[in-house]
Amino acid sequence: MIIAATLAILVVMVLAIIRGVMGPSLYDRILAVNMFGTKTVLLISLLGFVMGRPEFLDIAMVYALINFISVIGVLRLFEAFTAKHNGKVVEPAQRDL
Amino acid sequence: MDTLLNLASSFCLLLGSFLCLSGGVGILRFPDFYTRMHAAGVSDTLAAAMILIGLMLQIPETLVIIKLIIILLMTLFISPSASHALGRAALLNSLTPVVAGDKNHAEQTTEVGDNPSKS
Amino acid sequence: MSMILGLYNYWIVIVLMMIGFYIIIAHGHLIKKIVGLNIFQTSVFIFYISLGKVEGGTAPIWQESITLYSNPLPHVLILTAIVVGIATTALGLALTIRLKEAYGTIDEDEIQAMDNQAMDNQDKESQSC
Amino acid sequence: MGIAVAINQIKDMFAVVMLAGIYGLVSASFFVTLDAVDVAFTEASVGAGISTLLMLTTVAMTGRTEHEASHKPMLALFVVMVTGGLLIYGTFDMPYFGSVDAPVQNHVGPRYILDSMQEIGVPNMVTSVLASYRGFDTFGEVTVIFTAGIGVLALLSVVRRPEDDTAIEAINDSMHEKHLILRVVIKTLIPFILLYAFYVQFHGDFGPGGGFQAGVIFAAGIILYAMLFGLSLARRVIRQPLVQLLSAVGVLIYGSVGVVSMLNGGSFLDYDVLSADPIAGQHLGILLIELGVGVTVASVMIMIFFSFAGRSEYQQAKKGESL
Repeated sequence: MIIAATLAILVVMVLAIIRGVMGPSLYDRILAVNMFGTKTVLLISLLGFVMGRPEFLDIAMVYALINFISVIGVLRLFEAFTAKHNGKVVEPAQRDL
Repeated sequence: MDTLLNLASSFCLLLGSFLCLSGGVGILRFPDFYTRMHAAGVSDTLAAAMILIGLMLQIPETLVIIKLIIILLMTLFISPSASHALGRAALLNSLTPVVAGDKNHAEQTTEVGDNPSKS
Repeated sequence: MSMILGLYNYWIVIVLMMIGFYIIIAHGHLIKKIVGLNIFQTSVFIFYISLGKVEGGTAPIWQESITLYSNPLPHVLILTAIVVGIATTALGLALTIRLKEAYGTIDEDEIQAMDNQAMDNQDKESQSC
Repeated sequence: MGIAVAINQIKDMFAVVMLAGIYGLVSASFFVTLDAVDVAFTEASVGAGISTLLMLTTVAMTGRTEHEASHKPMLALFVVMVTGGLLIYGTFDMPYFGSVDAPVQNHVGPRYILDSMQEIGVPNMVTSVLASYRGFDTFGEVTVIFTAGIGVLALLSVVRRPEDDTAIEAINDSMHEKHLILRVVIKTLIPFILLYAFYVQFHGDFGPGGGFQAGVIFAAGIILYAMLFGLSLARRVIRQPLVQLLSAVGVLIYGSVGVVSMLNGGSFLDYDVLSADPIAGQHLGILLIELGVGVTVASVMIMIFFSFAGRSEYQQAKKGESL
């Protein structure tokens, strides 16, 4: 069962990488990175069980943390970047809903 | 008792894998950023929870279970807030959602947030 | 066939290394060069770690029931190398920022062109004196 | 591998850096499957976390697009192909992957594996080799990190005038008014991150972890704070001179452990003599040394991030003045 879950997660990781490479917008890439990160957390906890060494969970914890930090960092920096280069954050475009 | 636990854990793991896969397909196939985010965010959280619970049911050691619970709590904390931040940032940077009816508009609008600024 | 199965780890390492190398040579953008350098670096890390792997061994953390471990020595070397790598990367990025401030661009060719021009101007001045 | 190829092709630097982050995660997963738990730990926190952040800061400061390369890449491709071909030719003599009788496994490796439990008494062999058998090496690495920190400081430090601060703070305030949810979440998370860093620091003897990783995680917690609450506030919490002092103190702790062991009649960094019982001495020595490493790494990482972010704010403030 664990093996099946591992395989499923590997497949999803590949899908996330494809999305990350394809883009098209920066946010898609960030989303892909975020998803890839959570999947890595799961993969490593599963791998720990497959290999019979549950100490690996410590690493999974670090991954969860670092993943969050990098996503937040990217967002903040990108925001600062757009603020710097466009003068002002652009108003949300009018939506003709 | 043991078989029951095993059964429950397999069920959780399988459900988690299925949710993972559906999220993966969603992130690849959906037309614009917001729907993709929906697919990834929603399925991610539940899938992670399911897989971690499935693992918890497999092992009797207390320390390992505590660590798994910590990871689970962290995922529940982090994943939604990251999605929230992402969606908010995208909306503020004028990435318009695709609305039903302007299909041919889709590719163009998803590009908006990506225009490299002329520096 | 056994050769392919036995040596594939080195080939992965070499392909990664060459991609990193290519990025370093062929691109003028300094940040991209640093990313290429990182890829190169990681390929070396993978090389070392794969040397230390023993078939059927587990992570080198002592436990009563386990007798076969992977070699801990490469792990130690690479562990420190990673942290030193980030320190040097940071140094490179700092240099890049200063170059951007000084030249207004971080493209290698443009910086060189500007340098050459400055040099020519200097020569002319010294001749005219 | 595909990621590396994509990095080569994409011109948008933000995307390149994101892909480099994924690449770091992938290689860390590689390390896990190859049994290198500690290395995966380090690569996860360093390669995927801190280096991505630093690169993004730089990209945000230097512009986002890359120009088309003006010279022909064919020559580069040729050089790369030839080198790669030669290297692959060289692998034919290499021992097969995972073989037990490879030369690497036959020299000092078995000794570390078989004797370290009796000699050092620490279950995690990586820690015992890192801090005890090869303590001299590690001392060198710590010094290198310290030097790199000084280098970054020398390159990027900004002379701060008091009137700059108000301008910078105005920018900060305008940016930090938003993000209410993130701030609440992160405020609750940060104490746990720091606690976890200490766990990694002191649990390094028994499981994966140690000074290097703990330092990076601790720094990551502080960096998270600085990103959400503004650099000036973070600087008020952790003052720059304190960080600089601490980075030197870490190296000094390491060195002085060596000197004390010399004074006690052993050789440099020989912990057996630190206590009456050699095993207890080793434990004490490793604990102190990991502490030194952790302090240095954490403060150098914080220092590097502060200098990068401070430089970026300085540029913004200067731009604001010239407008």
